[in-house]
Amino acid sequence: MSIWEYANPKKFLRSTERVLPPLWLGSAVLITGGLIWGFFFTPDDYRQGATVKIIYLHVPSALMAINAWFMMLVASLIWVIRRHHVSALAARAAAPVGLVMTLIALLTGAIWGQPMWGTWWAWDPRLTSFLVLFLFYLGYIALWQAIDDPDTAADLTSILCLVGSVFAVLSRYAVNFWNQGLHQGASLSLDKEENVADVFAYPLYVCMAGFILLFIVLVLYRTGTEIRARRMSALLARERMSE
Amino acid sequence: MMPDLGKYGDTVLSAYGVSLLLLLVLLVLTLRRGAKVRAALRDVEHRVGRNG
Amino acid sequence: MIALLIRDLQLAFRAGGGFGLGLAFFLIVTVMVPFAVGPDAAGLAVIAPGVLWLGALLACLLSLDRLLSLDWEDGSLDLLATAPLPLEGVLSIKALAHWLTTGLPLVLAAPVLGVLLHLPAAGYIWIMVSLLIGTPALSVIGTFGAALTVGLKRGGLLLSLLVMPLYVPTLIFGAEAARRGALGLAGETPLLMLAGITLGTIALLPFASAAVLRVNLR
Amino acid sequence: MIALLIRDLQLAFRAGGGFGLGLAFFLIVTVMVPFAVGPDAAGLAVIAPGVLWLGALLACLLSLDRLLSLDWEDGSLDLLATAPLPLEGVLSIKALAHWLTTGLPLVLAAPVLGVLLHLPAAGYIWIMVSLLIGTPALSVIGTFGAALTVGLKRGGLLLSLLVMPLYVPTLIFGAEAARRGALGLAGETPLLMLAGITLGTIALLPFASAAVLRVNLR
Amino acid sequence: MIEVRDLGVSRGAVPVLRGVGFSVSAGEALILQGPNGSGKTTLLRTLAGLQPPLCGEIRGDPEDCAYAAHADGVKLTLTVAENLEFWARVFGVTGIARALTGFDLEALQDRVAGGLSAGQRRRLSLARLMVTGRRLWILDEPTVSLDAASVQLFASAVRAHLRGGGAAIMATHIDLGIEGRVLDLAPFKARLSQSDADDGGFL
Amino acid sequence: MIEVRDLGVSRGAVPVLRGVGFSVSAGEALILQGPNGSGKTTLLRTLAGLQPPLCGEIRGDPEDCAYAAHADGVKLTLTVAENLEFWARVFGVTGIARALTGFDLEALQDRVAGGLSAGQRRRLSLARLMVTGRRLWILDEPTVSLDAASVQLFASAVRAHLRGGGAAIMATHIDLGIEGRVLDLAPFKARLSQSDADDGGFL
Ligand code: HEM
Ligand SMILES: Nc1ncnc2c1ncn2[C@@H]1O[C@H](COP(=O)(O)OP(=O)(O)OP(=O)(O)O)[C@@H](O)[C@H]1O
Ligand SMILES: Nc1ncnc2c1ncn2[C@@H]1O[C@H](COP(=O)(O)OP(=O)(O)OP(=O)(O)O)[C@@H](O)[C@H]1O
Ligand SMILES: [Mg+2]
Ligand SMILES: [Mg+2]
Repeated sequence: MSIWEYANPKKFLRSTERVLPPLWLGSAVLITGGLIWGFFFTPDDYRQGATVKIIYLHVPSALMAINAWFMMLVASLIWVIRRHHVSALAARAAAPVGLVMTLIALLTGAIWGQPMWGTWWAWDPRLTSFLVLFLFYLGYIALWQAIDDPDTAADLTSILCLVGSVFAVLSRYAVNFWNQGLHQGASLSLDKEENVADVFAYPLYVCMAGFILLFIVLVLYRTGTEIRARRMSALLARERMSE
Repeated sequence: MMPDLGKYGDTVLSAYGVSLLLLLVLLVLTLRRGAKVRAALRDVEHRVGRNG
Repeated sequence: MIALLIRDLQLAFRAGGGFGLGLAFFLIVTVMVPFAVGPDAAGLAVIAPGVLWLGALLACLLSLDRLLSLDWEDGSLDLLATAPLPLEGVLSIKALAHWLTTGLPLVLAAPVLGVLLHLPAAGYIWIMVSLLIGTPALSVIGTFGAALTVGLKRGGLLLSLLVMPLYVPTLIFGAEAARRGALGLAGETPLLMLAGITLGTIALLPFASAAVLRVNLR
Repeated sequence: MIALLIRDLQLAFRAGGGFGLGLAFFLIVTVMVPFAVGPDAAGLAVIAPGVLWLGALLACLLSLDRLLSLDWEDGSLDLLATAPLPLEGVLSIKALAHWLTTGLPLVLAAPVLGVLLHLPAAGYIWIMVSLLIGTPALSVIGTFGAALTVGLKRGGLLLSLLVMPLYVPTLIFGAEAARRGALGLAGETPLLMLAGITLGTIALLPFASAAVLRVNLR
Repeated sequence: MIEVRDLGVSRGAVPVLRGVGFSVSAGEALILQGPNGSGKTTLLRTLAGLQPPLCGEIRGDPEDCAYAAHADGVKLTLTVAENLEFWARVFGVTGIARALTGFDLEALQDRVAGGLSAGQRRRLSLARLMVTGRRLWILDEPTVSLDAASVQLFASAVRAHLRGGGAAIMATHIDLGIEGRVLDLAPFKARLSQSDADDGGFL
Repeated sequence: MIEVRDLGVSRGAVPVLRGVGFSVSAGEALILQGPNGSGKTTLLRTLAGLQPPLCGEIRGDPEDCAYAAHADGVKLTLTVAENLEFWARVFGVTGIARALTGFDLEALQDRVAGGLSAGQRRRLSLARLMVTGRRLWILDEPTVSLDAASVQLFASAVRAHLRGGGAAIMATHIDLGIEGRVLDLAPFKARLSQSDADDGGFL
């Protein structure tokens, strides 16, 4: 059976109806489990103290913030090429989730930065490109909301997503260039791998899995909602015609 | 039960608070809109089914 | 009268009504400043109050375009002018609706953006208070500008040009109060001046706006 | 094709056409900056290149609103779409006309405004060159944004919101080149990057703009 | 209800009509005709109080006029009912039911006005007249883009208004099926001005 | 010149017409009629190639159509002659004199279009058709706000176009005085959809 069959709205609704409950359960278990593990049962880091516990929210949300955009990009491509309505609606459904993930990453990062760097915010390339990503989400959502006709909105937003992705990558390089240019904030750069010892890593993996699952569940559920809304307006239109 | 967060208690707790709050808001909005649309669709389907 | 306020708010919140866009513009302008002037934190802190005020002013300015032109284009303004409401009242209500949908959100967002610009801790309360007192004047003055340019197609840029000089006193006193506050100095005097400007414009400018609009409607 | 360019320029120079408004906006924003951030000359000199770039960007942004909407409102765009011109060509020409009437004057005016902001002597040539290379990209990207929002009533603010994030790379490289130049450092690398962005957008973006406009016209 | 004597009107500082005179009393309809550019729109705007007359006088209460211009004055993001309710509240009238039935808009009342066709939108803008409570209707080409059935609706709405003691002045190029005096504006076209006072003395 | 078979058109994802079929050959005129909201505008936009059809086929060269919409497409700050010249150059036609005489615009040719009355502006937008050199005219309510004399001008312009081997499809509510086949769109109204394919399977 081809995956494209799920592009049929009814089929999509029927199959998600079945898989959603276990997914809800799974994401809830993983997230609460991971967070409890991380919050209660891991030691403090020798340098960062208790603040290291923030990592269990910060990293998974940052991960999903980027991947949500990536998913929207793929869905937009599918809409542009094959015009499956469900994929356009899925892109629409994912955007607010991605926005919230970005916001969580930004806020937890800012809160973390206060004790670690002594400032809420620095124009570090990584942080800055996250802010730019946030702006892209805002624009994308605003465009969906501004247009009444669903197909027109799907076409326009998907092209915006494609063009925006190119510019987002460009911005990433530009920002890198910009802040290294004056050699500022180098001491603030995020040190990868080094800090993350195994004790912290395992609960982190659980949380990451939980966030991924949560994203999937939310997008499936919200796509279902969008499909129902479309179906409703289609039915209403048909009712109008038969009058 | 509560682990000792040391001098970073406020920091960690506020980070958890903000994140969970945002997740909760997203969840509530999603579910509420879902329920609303579902109910509205059921109404419309019912009506359309009756009329034609 | 209250019906008009309700309708304007309703229109703003409907799809395409533009609520939140002013806020987003404010955010983006603020974010772009470091891209333009460089990421140095100390340097940003110095200009932060000024940038926030300028950003708020531009966000207000750009939303003025919709204030009367939409009603003009679809003919509602002609109909409102022949309705049993004084034109001064209509314009005051429109300014109020504009402030509620644009100015007030800016006031609330300013501290968040202050963080991005490394605004000194002492400055937060001052920037909020000065914006709270100053933005109503921006809406009222803007309504005057909108009434002046209402007959022109896509007069947005011209409107900006006309209104910006009128915004200068508000900007000076507002930014001065915020700047002094951020430096830990006393900012009461400019704040008082600002309040004076706001009260004065609210009391008097609607009459000028109505007069101008009457001319434009003929 | 050339007829369209001539008509667009003609329209811009006629009364109410908006030529010079972008320039005036640039002027006023620049003049307001000292009011907002304080008149200290040394401080202004540091931010001068950034302010000039930001001002130019905003002036471009605000004039985008007129780029397609006027033609859309009076129905000309429908007629142009059924005329024997490829839509990509029409949009490229419109971007060119926009650059000639908005971008180019900004380039010429920048040094004059540099004086007001105490721009260091070394910076003049750099700000002009970087604007000359960068503003075409602003016009082309802006045309894409205008095509996206053409069907919306008074979509100016939404247009800004959509276009500003796309302007980020151009702004960063442009302002960086100008800033380095003003400090007497070598600004060739960002300038090259800027040129790359400009060429890339000119070559590719009109296709996206045309696709989007076709969707909006149906 | 309204009496006009020796009225002159101008558009963009150019005199368009001169010496227009008529009177309309309760229960009467006046139909303005004239070729394109003869000044119908300009005259109606003057009567509605939107622009001052060039000379002459208008006797009548501008507070008693309801004006329907060429543009619809319909908010595209509000529904049909919301649009009418707003105007009803502005004019202090209660109940939009009569207006909805009068122009056969009940079926459309919950639709957003942006989704109406040209003619449906025009019906909405005419229905607005019925919630103004004003006695004198001033209408500029009211039946543009209406189909035959809708023109009939409009005609009967006007007739009901006249029977109820109202009056109407309307400009049109086509036959509306409403009985009323016809005033052709062609003879009143402003020619070379006789007096110097017209253009601030520049002539 | 154009042949349409089993055409369905939609507006905002809602099917409006279905099963429309006709053909128009050189020298013929087709007049579309139908009540408000029946889909005339939508059909004409589809024929002009501005929106894709929902189903069915259109045989004919979209490069051979000239479309005149409800909006005038007139630049208000250019003069009448400049407006026409622009379109003539876009369509690669030389000479606007015939268009000016055809719609009696010579006297107005140096006036700025913003200073024209509604009907004069309409005449200008119709004159544009004569400088396109296209053979099939697609006209949406062409005579809105024209007076009787201008309607005659328009009718004779269309007749001359037909005699010259052209064709025309127009939507209207009133009698244009042009002989041509009349097609009433009411019977083609899209009803309950039979297939699921309509709305991407949402029904
Ligand atoms: C507002 C500020 C911040 C933002 C926007 C931000 C953003 C990000 C992003 C985008 C990632 C990459 C996630 C991934 O690769 O999947 C990340 C990872 C990380 N961040 Fe932050 N961050 C911020 C502040 C901080 C602070 C203050 C710290 C701690 C001192 C921190 C520590 C980390 C760590 C340890 C990682 C994991 C790196 C890895 O192994 O991938 N972040 N953050
Ligand atoms: N904006 C304007 N500025 C200057 N003159 C104008 C303007 N609009 C119209 N005119 C001129 O004023 C005269 C009267 O115009 P008006 O719109 O009142 O005519 P009308 O009788 O309503 O015509 P129509 O039947 O075509 O609508 C016309 O000769 C016209 O050229
Ligand atoms: N923007 C829109 N979005 C959704 N539906 C629309 C829109 N505009 C029109 N419609 C609907 O599409 C149908 C066809 O409209 P269309 O404009 O083609 O009708 P028409 O025959 O031209 O009518 P009229 O004579 O009133 O101009 C109408 O029922 C209308 O309600
Ligand atoms: Mg008229
Ligand atoms: Mg129509």
